[in-house]
Amino acid sequence: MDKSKLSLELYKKVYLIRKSEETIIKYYMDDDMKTPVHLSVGEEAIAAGVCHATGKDDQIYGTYRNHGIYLARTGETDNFFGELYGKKTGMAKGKAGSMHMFCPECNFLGTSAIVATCIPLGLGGAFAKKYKKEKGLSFVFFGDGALEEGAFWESLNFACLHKLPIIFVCEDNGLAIHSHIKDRQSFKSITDIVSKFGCNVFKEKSTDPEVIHNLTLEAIKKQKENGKPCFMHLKYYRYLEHVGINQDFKFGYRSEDEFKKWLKVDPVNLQRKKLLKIGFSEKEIKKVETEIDKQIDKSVELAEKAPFPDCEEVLTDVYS
Amino acid sequence: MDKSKLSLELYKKVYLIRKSEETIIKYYMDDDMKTPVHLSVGEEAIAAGVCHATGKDDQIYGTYRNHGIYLARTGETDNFFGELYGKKTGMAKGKAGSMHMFCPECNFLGTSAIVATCIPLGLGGAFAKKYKKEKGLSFVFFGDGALEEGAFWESLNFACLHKLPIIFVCEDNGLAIHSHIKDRQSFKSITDIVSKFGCNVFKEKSTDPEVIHNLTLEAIKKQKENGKPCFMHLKYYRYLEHVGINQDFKFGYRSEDEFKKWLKVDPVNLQRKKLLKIGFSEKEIKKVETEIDKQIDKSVELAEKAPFPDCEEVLTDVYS
Amino acid sequence: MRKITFQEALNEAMIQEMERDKNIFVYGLDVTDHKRIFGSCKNILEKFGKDRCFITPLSEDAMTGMGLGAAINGLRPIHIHQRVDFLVLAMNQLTNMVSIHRYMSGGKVKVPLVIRAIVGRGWGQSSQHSKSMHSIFAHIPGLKVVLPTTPSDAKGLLISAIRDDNPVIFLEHRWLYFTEGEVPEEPTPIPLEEPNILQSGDDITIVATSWMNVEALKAAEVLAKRGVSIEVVDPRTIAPLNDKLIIDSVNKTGHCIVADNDWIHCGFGAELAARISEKCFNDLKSPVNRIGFAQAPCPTTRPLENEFYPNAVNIIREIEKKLELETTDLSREEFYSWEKRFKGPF
Amino acid sequence: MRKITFQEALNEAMIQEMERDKNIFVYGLDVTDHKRIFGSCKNILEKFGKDRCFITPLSEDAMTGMGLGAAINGLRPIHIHQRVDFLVLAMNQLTNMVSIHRYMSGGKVKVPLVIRAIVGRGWGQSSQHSKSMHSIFAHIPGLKVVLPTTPSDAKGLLISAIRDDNPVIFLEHRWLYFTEGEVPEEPTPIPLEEPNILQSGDDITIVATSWMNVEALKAAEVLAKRGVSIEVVDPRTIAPLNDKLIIDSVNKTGHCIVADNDWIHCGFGAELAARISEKCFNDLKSPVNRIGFAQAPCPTTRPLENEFYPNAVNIIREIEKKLELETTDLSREEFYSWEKRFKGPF
Ligand SMILES: Cc1ncc(C[n+]2csc(CCOP(=O)(O)OP(=O)(O)O)c2C)c(N)n1
Ligand SMILES: Cc1ncc(C[n+]2csc(CCOP(=O)(O)OP(=O)(O)O)c2C)c(N)n1
Ligand SMILES: [Mg+2]
Ligand SMILES: [Mg+2]
Repeated sequence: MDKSKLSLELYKKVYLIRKSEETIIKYYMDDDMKTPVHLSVGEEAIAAGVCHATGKDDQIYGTYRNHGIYLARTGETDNFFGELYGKKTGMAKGKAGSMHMFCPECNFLGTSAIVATCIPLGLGGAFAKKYKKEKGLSFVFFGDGALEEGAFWESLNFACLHKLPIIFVCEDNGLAIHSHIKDRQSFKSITDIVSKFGCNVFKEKSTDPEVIHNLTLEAIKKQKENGKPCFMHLKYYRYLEHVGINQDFKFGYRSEDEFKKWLKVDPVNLQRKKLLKIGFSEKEIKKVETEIDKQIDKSVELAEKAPFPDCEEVLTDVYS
Repeated sequence: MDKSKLSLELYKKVYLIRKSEETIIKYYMDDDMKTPVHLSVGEEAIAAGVCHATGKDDQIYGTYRNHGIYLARTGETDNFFGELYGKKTGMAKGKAGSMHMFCPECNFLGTSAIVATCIPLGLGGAFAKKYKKEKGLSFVFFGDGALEEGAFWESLNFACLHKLPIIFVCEDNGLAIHSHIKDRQSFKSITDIVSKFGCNVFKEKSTDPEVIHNLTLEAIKKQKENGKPCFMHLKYYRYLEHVGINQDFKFGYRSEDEFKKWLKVDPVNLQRKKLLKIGFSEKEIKKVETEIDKQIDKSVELAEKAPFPDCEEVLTDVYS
Repeated sequence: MRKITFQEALNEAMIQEMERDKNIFVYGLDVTDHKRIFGSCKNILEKFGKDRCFITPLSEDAMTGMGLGAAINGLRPIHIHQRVDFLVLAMNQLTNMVSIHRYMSGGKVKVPLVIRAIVGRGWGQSSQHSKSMHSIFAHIPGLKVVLPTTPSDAKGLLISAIRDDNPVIFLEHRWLYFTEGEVPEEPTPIPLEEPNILQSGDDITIVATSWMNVEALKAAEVLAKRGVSIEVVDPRTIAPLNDKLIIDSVNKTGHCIVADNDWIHCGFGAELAARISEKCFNDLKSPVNRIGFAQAPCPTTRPLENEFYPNAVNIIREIEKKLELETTDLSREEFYSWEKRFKGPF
Repeated sequence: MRKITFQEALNEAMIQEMERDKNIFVYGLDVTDHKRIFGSCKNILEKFGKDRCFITPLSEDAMTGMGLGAAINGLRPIHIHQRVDFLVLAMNQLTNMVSIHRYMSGGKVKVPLVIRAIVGRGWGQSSQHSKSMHSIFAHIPGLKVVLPTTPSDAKGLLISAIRDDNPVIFLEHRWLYFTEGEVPEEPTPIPLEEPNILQSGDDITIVATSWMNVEALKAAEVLAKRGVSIEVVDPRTIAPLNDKLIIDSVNKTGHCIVADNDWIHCGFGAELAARISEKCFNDLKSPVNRIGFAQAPCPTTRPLENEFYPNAVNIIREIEKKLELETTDLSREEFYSWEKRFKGPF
């Protein structure tokens, strides 16, 4: 029953992410969440699969496209929606917004809207672990676009040189905003290259959260074995526009057909079907879903009602 | 006799470089050349071998360690010493100094004292060639240290993506100032990695200018054949301290024994012996050398006598 | 004269210049997608093809050096960034290469490179999508820095920037993209290094940059009804700065407020205040005051964003203090509100 | 009190602090080689081992972000650069990450990160090894910027910087490394955000930064013999700037010259001049004048280098003009000449 418990836990995570994003979509046009959102719809298997494999001592760093990993890691939605609504109850009192989700209590230590900037940050987290001889790994999430920034290559070299306890997680959706990877990158296989820096490499294009989860466990094991950093290259499909809540197939830079193919293996559906297959009843699943729905509804309500930060807050927290 | 002419030409180039550097060493303590020098002693085979293979339409970009390539490319020493002495007769009226040697007339288009900064510049030169459908290649020289800067990786990717007419020349002396490559780089073979970006790769550790020259011709040919950029990885030994005119074995960061091994295959000696072997007489060689000696002496004299730029020059050339 | 928007003006300038000179090309992230840099790159790909208009990898540093290399080889690159914040990735090339290359060559090369970047604001752009930092670029000798305010300036100054043989950093405020104004159809360059008197007045001079000119003009309009006559001067090119018109204006009015669209500390506003205080020493009737961003990173949530940015009301209150006027009742005035124009997300 | 050099003072501060707190580590290019960053890192490797003192690849950008990551995880990194010019490679991390991380976390994290960098000068350092650009860093909220002048400040301020929970950029002038002065043996922090009156006087205030204080003190010494009493004030920490002592001084003397070790346009000198002109408006008897680098990249050849840098003579001449004094005969004065100390090459 351990295996089926895992399946359920992963389903809870992908469902929480999907439902949270749908909730944002539902209310976004009310113009109360005044913060650019880069939604994780389509990416749930990676967020859930990887984060579920992390332990208390592990750290997480990411990009502006961080809702998935934030929710998978923390499970909480009160601060999350509080922050989206720009309220005092947000984890940064509204100062951060969608692009800078943050939760030190959960070792979720930094996300950023400048491409590739959190990679060095995660490097520093890994360095600190090694320096202090502490347990745990630093997980750094970034998109395929980050591979083009010098900071990535500098960080990769340093991590491998010092054998830092770090897992690079490249979430490759083949796009940087609207531009295709083939118009941006001259190399065919990033894992081939990265392995030559002395990194353990893993790649996968499954949308099955369990597959990603197992791969992550494998990566963690490998890291412990040989002390080398790991690089996970994970493909997925971005369902929506780069920033915002809409589909954008009408602009013609990518085809809806491709989307339809990926939709057939939608991570949330996939995992739900799996639950049914391994013996969960529709009712049991619904119950879990309803609980999550309620959690989110409550969080949204709280966020809506919560006060904004005081005006003086503009000048606090600049310095310690 | 074509082959022996080539040998002679290459000898002239390595001798010119060696002798010029020795001349700097000789006079440097007079404190008239007030400019930090990063000498090319030991590197002559690369400078001569590569530059001798370049044609009029080719362009050259480099680093602060540029004396070798400057002299090999231009053959001139008047502006060279003028610039070292900070005089009006320098190619930049003394504004540039040793670290910024420059000669647009010879398509020697930029050298810089910030590591890796001329790589993107050379990329732009190659881009301009492609854009204007002009003949020629852009040759960009840099040290092993530059491989650690993000700018290198960004440039490599762009060059390969756009199949630009560019030859990357990595002059690997295993050192960045006093630090060893193994303490800075996690990868074993840069050519293995670079080839995966879609670059033609070449590597060599010979100190024979003819070997380097032939390899360069091969690279140029290959570039013309498949349109891909080339990357040449060339090893050499830096005889002197990083900046300045002295030997520095006493500081213990590298062993004199290693130097002695390399000295056995000193590029200038090697080429000279070759000339003798293929039939040049000691006298013929001496004659060539004396001519170069005279050229250098004359240039030094001119430079010493030349006036400094006028004080108002400090504010000219900031804008066009 | 026909009216067009700021964004159309930028677009027209680029297209007309590219028609004139085939050495001009446009590149940067997103310049060919359907959004076309908020419309400013419309039709360029279609008209000039992908050799002259193309996207790049996410490599701001190398792409800037690439532009420099192309510029010294006879091309005239226009490099575009969706935000000024991305330009700091190229700070090494800008300060150590682009700005010095001509000087270090003893004047032998020219660097006709234009870098356009957009100053983001509002609706949660937050600290990484809202910086202007023009003083930082202006501090570096060898760079020219231009901040257009009106659609006419957008076109005329961009044409001049493109024709200039020096590196020009051209910073466009996101909100100005919506503004409309009269713009000549012909390509008519407006010389760099000439401030612009946006409105004449006698009682006080407001020297403002970029969006702050909109706020200053509004303040002037409101106070005009109360009989206060305000002169609004836009330096437009902040490096090198030709301050003659500014100094003349302050010598005339005797009072000056500097309203810079940036942080105050070590900002361009400091440069203005320092120059004006020195050069108008004998004619100043009150000290030069500065208005600018709160000295903090830009926060996301709206109430704090509102606090972060100065506006027409702040200017009005500052003028009242300065000229010892009564507090104006502003309850019936309508001020610019971005609720109307800019709902984000970007 | 025993006298030591500036460079020894820096070294002592680091060693004493590292003995106190094992979370402090030192990293950067060349920190472990035999030159030890002009001696300032002497014995650190030997005393604390290579885990706490190590060199890095040539990767300034990533290494800065690495420091930030380490800092928010409880370490206290000291990152060292041989030149400020190399720091611009990390401008993205500095402006987009290091400076905002605390704010964006709603105050939940601390960023105890020290970045030391050396301001090069002279003997052909040229345009890429001579920049200071402190106004650029000071412009960004969230960063602290410190420019020590005396050996005692070098030690006391560096200790405070290391103990500070904020990112501190600590800029050390190459030539100051040679200066000697009294420095307490005990680790004695000097609070950041307190200017220092280097010399008291009544007739005029010189506010100077870094090396320019040496020139200002020389000017004061020369003119003292002619009965002119000069107050020299060193702001030391330029961001955030506590200007009280400066304002008090100028209110007292009524005259002020700002001598900043940087370019004038949009420099820290502008900030000083703007503040002083505003806050001392009623007491200023003459406008605040600014002295700084020539507005050009730094040239290599000595005669142009001489033109590029301002010195004590420029300050003296400016004071004479201001106070309407006769031109002093300086033929018998001995001014600082770097022929004696700094022969290069680096
Ligand atoms: C340094 C930098 N350059 C440009 C941008 C603008 N930008 C925002 S997201 C993005 C695309 C990033 O693509 P990728 O890394 O693949 O992440 P994804 O959005 O696909 O998750 C770009 C170019 C930025 N934020 N930062
Ligand atoms: C961006 C940058 N970082 C640091 C330095 C200081 N520095 C000057 S030369 C050098 C070593 C470069 O080594 P390499 O690229 O191998 O060239 P080499 O001197 O061996 O020819 C360093 C670190 C610099 N000039 N630029
Ligand atoms: Mg992507
Ligand atoms: Mg080397």
